Amino acid sequence: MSLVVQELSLVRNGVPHLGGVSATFPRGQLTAVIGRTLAGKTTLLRVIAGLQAIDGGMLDLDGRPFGRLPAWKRDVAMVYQQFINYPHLSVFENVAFPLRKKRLARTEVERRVREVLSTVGLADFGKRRPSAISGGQQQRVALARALVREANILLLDEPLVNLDYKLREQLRDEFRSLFSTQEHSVVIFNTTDPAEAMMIADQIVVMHEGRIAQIGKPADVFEAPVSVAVAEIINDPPMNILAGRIDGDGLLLGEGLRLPAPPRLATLPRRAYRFGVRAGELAPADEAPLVGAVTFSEVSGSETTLHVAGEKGSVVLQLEGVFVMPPGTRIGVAIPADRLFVFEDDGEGRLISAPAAIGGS
Amino acid sequence: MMPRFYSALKYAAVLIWSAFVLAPFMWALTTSFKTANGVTGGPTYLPWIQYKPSLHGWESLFGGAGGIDIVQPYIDSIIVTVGASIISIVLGTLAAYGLSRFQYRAGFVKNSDIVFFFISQRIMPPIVLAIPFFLMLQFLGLLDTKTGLIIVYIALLLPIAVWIMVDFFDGVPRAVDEMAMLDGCTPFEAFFKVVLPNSLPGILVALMFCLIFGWNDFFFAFTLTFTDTQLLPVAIVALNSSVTPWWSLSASALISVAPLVLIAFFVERLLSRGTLAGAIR
Amino acid sequence: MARIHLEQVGHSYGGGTYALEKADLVFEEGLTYALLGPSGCGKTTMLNIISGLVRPSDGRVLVGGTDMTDVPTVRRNIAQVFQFPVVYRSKTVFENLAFPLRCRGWNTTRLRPRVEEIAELLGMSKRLGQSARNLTADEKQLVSLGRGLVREDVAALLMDEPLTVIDPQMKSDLRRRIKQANARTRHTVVYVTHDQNEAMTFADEVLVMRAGRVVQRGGAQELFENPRDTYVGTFIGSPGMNFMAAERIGGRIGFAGVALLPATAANEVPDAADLRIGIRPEHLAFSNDGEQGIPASVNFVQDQGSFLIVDLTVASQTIKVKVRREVRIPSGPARLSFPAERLRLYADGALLTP
Amino acid sequence: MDQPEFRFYKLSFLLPGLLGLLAVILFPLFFTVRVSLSGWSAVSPGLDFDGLANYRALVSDVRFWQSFERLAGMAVGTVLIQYILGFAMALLVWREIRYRRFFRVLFLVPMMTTPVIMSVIWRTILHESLGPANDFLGLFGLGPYPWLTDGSFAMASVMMVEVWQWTPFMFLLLLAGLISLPREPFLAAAIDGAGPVRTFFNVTFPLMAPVSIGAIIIRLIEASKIMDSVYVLTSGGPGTATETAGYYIYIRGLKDFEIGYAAALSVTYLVVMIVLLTVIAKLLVRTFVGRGT
Amino acid sequence: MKRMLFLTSSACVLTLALASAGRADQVDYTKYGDYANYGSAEDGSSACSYANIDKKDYSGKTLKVISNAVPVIGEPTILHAKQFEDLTGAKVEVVNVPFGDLYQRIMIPFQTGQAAYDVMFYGSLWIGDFHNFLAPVPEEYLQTPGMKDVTQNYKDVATWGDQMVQYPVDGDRNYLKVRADVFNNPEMQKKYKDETGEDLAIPKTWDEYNQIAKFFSGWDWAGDGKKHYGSAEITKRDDLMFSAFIDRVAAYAKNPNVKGGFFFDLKTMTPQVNNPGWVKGLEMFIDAKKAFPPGGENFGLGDAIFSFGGGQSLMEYTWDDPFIQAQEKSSPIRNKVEAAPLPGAYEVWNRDTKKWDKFDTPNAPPYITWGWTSAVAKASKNKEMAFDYLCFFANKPNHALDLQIGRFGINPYRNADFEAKFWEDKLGWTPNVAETYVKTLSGMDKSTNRVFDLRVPGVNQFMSILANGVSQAMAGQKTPQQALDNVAKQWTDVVNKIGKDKVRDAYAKVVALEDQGR
Repeated sequence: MSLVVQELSLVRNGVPHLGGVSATFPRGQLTAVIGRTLAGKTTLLRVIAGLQAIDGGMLDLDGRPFGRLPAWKRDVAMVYQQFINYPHLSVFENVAFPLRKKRLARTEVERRVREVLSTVGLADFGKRRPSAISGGQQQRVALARALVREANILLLDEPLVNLDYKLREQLRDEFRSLFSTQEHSVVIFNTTDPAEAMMIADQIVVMHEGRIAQIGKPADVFEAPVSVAVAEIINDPPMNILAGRIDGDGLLLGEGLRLPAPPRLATLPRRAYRFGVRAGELAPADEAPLVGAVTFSEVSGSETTLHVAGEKGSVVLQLEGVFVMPPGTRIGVAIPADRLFVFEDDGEGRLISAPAAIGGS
Repeated sequence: MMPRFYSALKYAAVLIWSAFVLAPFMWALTTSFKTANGVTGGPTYLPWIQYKPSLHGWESLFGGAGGIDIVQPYIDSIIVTVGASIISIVLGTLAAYGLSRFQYRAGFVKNSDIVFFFISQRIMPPIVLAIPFFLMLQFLGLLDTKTGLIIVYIALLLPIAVWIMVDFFDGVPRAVDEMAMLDGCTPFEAFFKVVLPNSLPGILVALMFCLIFGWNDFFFAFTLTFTDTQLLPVAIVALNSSVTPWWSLSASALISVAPLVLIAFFVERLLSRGTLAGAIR
Repeated sequence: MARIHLEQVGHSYGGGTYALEKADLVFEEGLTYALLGPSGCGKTTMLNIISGLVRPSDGRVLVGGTDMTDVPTVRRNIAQVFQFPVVYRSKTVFENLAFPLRCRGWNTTRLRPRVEEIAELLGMSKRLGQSARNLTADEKQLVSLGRGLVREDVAALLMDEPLTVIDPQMKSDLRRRIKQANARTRHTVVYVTHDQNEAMTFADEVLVMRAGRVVQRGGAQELFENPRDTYVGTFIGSPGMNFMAAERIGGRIGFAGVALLPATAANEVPDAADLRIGIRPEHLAFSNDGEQGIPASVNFVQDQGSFLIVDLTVASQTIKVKVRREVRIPSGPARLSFPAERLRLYADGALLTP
Repeated sequence: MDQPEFRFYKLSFLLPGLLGLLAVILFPLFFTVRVSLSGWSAVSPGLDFDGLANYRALVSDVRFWQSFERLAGMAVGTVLIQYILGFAMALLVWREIRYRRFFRVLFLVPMMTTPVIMSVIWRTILHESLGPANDFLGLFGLGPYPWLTDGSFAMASVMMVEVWQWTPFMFLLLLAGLISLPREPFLAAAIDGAGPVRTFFNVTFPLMAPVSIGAIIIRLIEASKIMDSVYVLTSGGPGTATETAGYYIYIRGLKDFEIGYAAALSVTYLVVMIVLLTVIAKLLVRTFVGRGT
Repeated sequence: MKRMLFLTSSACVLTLALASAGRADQVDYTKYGDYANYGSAEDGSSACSYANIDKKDYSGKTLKVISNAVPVIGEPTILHAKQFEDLTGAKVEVVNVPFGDLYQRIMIPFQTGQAAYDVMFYGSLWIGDFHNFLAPVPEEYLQTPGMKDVTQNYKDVATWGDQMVQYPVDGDRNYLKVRADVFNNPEMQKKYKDETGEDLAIPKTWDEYNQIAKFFSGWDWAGDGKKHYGSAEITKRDDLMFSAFIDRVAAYAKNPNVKGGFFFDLKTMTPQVNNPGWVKGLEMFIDAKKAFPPGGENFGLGDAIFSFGGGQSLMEYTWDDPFIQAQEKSSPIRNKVEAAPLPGAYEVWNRDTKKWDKFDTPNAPPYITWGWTSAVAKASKNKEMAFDYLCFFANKPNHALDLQIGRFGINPYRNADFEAKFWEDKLGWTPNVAETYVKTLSGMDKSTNRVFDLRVPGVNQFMSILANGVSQAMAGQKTPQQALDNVAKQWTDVVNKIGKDKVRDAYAKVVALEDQGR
């Protein structure tokens, strides 16, 4: 019981938008597709929806191919980045629109629309026009319209990206309960924000340059990103990647940063690698092999991200809490060697060794 | 000091242009109350003071002596203009929607070529088409009929409708129509249930342009009718002979202009609300 | 460069309710300020009052002690970066940066070093010869900024949500470049945003706004640790601060039957007041076995990657706890420790200073 | 949406309009080409076959080619003036002017009026002894001017009437364009210290480029059909001073009733116009927008 | 003979005038506008009288009529159409078209075989193009008293070969109109004598015309504080200018001693437009520019009417209309004008001898220019009704009314019309005005040296080429000789294109009229 896409490919004007994408999206689960802008996420959704022709590939749902069905027969619901609603219909009628299309009984339509509107917190807004409510509310209407259908496939294309910071956080928190009603649907959710993907997804698909880089459970992808690109995409701030090698004396990172090789890495062939370490696993330390100046400190809500440029390498570290660290402050950075990821030192940068998984849900 | 000077300059420019725009109307207004004597003695402007006003020019338009009856032409003009405009809008809107949303390809012909083909119809001077149209309508038995004129006007107005509506639809996000299709509408249903209700501003603008160009056409109305059907400009130009009754002509000019001046108010509303901006870019 | 003083400035559009309530505000010379709040809180109005695009209905705008209330934008010597990047499309990057100087009658020889210096600062040196039309959004935004920085007479640099249309992966880099450039030029900067991350990253001082009022101003740390009211507490931080209904337990204040704080501050407050204890999710911790703590039960855990957000119920109130990934989350019943120094007490939404 | 499932719908949208237009226009088009190969005239009606005789005659018809040059001058001239004036007026009533909406309506009115009819009114205004134009200028000790009887004046008069009639069209398109412009670039320019002139050339004008091109091209197309005003005001005179290509075709076709020859002129006219306008459109796009967009 | 005619017709008019004073059966025009002011005439008992037309029943039938723009000929067309409807129950649809487009509006349906109009009113000169499409006037209509009274000139104009295919409704000719008050003013006469050494008199030649016109140009000779000018002439290229030009040329190029064609040499079909007589005429035309009022270089007929009729110009020499305008009741120069024959020339080019022939009295051939005519289409399905309408249009009361209303453009063409008394009684003209008018008009009808329009196929093309050439010379783009040489060359081309024989056959009919001499 799932949506299967196989070898989807799409090239337009010489630019590959999709390069052989294959994946399975189980019903009743929420899959987050994460990737940078222009990685092919939106194209993938449009192909599934039937809004975009493909050069080749197969689409099937529960074993039945539907690639030849026109969009209006696919039973796919979609929520866009922009707050797209029918401007000429009231909120109520917007949500009722797909149901009326299905020729459901009037009372049934009423019931379901009211139910969904109250789920998204808009029970009192039924009579308003979309233009008369705030952006966040408009996006809730769009969500409600998608939810009310209980469609086979529910696609969400970065639905939160255009919302104010706090609203985004709030709506994100509600997602789990919102989608609890869609137990039979395939739900696919595009995002560029790893935290968002991790928090709400049952499965994560990482896309990079038109291809699928990794599919897996959120924790698995987080703990063992298969390549440098995935490691960067799934971490925010992106994982620190340092060129280096393993030799007889242990690890050599960046410009002469020496670390002892932990047992896990000591057995690896002695050659060049790329090493990765999460910003959150670096910590300031007085006695540290890497010393540098803070070039820039970002303070997010509750964390501080420090960009440190040292003679031996530049790293980004993330600290809990809020610190004001003026640029130029010199600090030492402790690099936990046992938390290092090791990747191939080539274009693709495949994962060779990941540190032990920790915690998680 | 300087801003005040600039502002004075600005108002001066606006007022001068206003005067230029208004001049023919004011002249026509005063002339419409003249008789031959008010005209032949050199320009006069003020009734009672410079000439003895008379309602002759106005009476002549409504069956009075020395004029033409413009009531029937008025009605005919409205029927033909509105009829042709509406059909053009319907066909033009559909075609424009297609051209805006789909990719057409036939040999080397692409969307932009089709749009150009539509617009290029406006390049043809009416004279080129007069006789062929005449023969065509003759063949169809539609000479001297409103239907015949409507058909011809469609050829004139459709390009305008397509031009405006393509621009308009290009500016409307596709997401709304896509969403309707995902909600189970065929492209037709999506168009009629969702796109159309939201395209009213564009359609109004296109309709307005069609009305203006249709209402003001003279040449086809002139060549393709005999006696049964007469449109307003043709009826009024019948006053422009070697001996022009300036008074009747002025009165009829003012009367023919009146309905479209109402459109000017309407256009301004669209304009000031920014609706036009979306439709013409 | 100068000190900006909004003296009893308030504004209402068309005489209705105040979009910006009357208040006295000072922006010191050379510092960076952020106006932070959701849409409609009045932050843009305030920015427009400073830039002169809006004439306040009340009060005076003093720049360096001079009354500028009625001086038009052009002569205020301010620079502004807008939400949507503005470049002169028909000009090269060099001419874009040179434009404000040309408007001031500088010739090419005089302005060239200055333009090159700013381009260098923004990392745009290689782009100088390019047409501005073909730049990416973030580069355009840098050019917009550059046009402000290139001027030597700028009293204040105003930025109105400049990162809105920038690709997510470019944001961090752009933030860094803007911040560095500002740090070097030391203009007075007023930065408007709804994103706490940007506000706290950029600003020496953040002004949190709500419904036309500045509810708190202070450094990032101050806002984070001592939110003046429950609104700021919720707005700042992700997730926002937890607020639990508090009760008086003997001479102390606590909840779920456990006394946590001395009641000194609360003594002044009437009994009827709505008392709440606030604590940041980051500051809560699970008690180790045997330690004291308030019993709680875990509802669910949200995995954010490096952090986990745990949703718990404590004495029928919902509380969020944010912990590092490596922390082991007990399943089912757990005990939470509330470090006293992190607890803040609020009465009717306002912080009670101990 | 270029999947096969859409084909039916895709064609259903386009074809009614396209086929309708083709049906109405194709017959006249082919018919004109056919007639141009015949010697149809008042004396010998009917479609005989004359080969390319008409086209051969046309090549050496100086009056036709001169009328073309004149048309080009007139069309480009009037459109340019209309553009400049229309832009100026649009800028003036764009914002910060009292009774803005009144002026907007007023400035739109001329395009709503029937050109033939208003040309007759203009003819009476420009009447050299009975019209108010000379009378008014006489107040300043100017004139009387031979508005319609001197070649250059007649040209100027026709152009003036065209400007009166169609500047509103430019005004409308340009004002609509101005109203849709974002505010920020103007604020930015003000903040950068640019005066009105600099702001216009660096902000307004570049931003208005696409609208300008569209408006100019549409107006050029319409202006090339300039006919009604010439017909009423000067009948192409004095001499051939205001005779445009269209008017010349009209004289040959419907006055002299040389249908065959007029058809050959028409076909030539169409080809030349389409080529010219396409080139102009390309040039405009290049100068206004620059390469690459 | 002349005197007899005068007596009988004046008696007739007198009785008419008396009868109309209070007779019950007078025609009532009140319903159709203010026409009743002009007084009506007795209905009479002709076949097309009100009484007889009233007996016909055409209800359910539609008559389609095309006519000139209102008011000239267009207005009477409408008026009589409404009456015809009321009398017969027919529906009459009238379309009015500006003169410039009348030709093509009639021609296109002809050529494409459409029975678009039953009745057409148009310029009589188009007979060469139209005759194939016109229904001959049936015998019974030729026998009506009105038709019988039409002067020979206008019967000739309506006839193609030996068939009358046009129904005469108007008689047009060009003649000279002058301001009698100026010519008769001793002060002006003295002034003129003092300055030129010659007596001031109504010009007999174009030389005199030009000289007087130039003398009276640019100053206030009327004493009303405005500038006045010498000559209003039709000079607008596409507005009948060719007629004015032919008026002027005829004196120099229509030699009574030369037969065989004025426009062409009938034998060779060589255009004559560039012979010295024509060139002289054009030079004089250009010379007269100095006497034009402002804008005079682009006057249409309407402008000429306003200019002379409004008192601005001293002289005018085309159709009746300026004279009628001047004589309107409200006119400032009413009864201050006089009509006279067109000026002539003492020297006339002889194309046979290639010499200028000298004459003792000026050679002043009248130009029987085109006027309004009407016809019924051959393709019409309602020919009887159509002719009834035309006959009714021209019946006695209607004709009497139409003649009185200047703007109708209907001028005398029946013998009975040349009665000074009619104009004095009906319109209050002074005897002098009426006398000169009637004398001038009837005199033209008696001339033996007449010029007719070039009534051949493609006449418009010939005239348009001619007008274009003249216009270029007037505008100074070409010299007169160059311009006319060019016209001649183009005429030859057109002749060859249409077919020499075809043109010759048609032109021969015109020449026959001119040469029969009478």
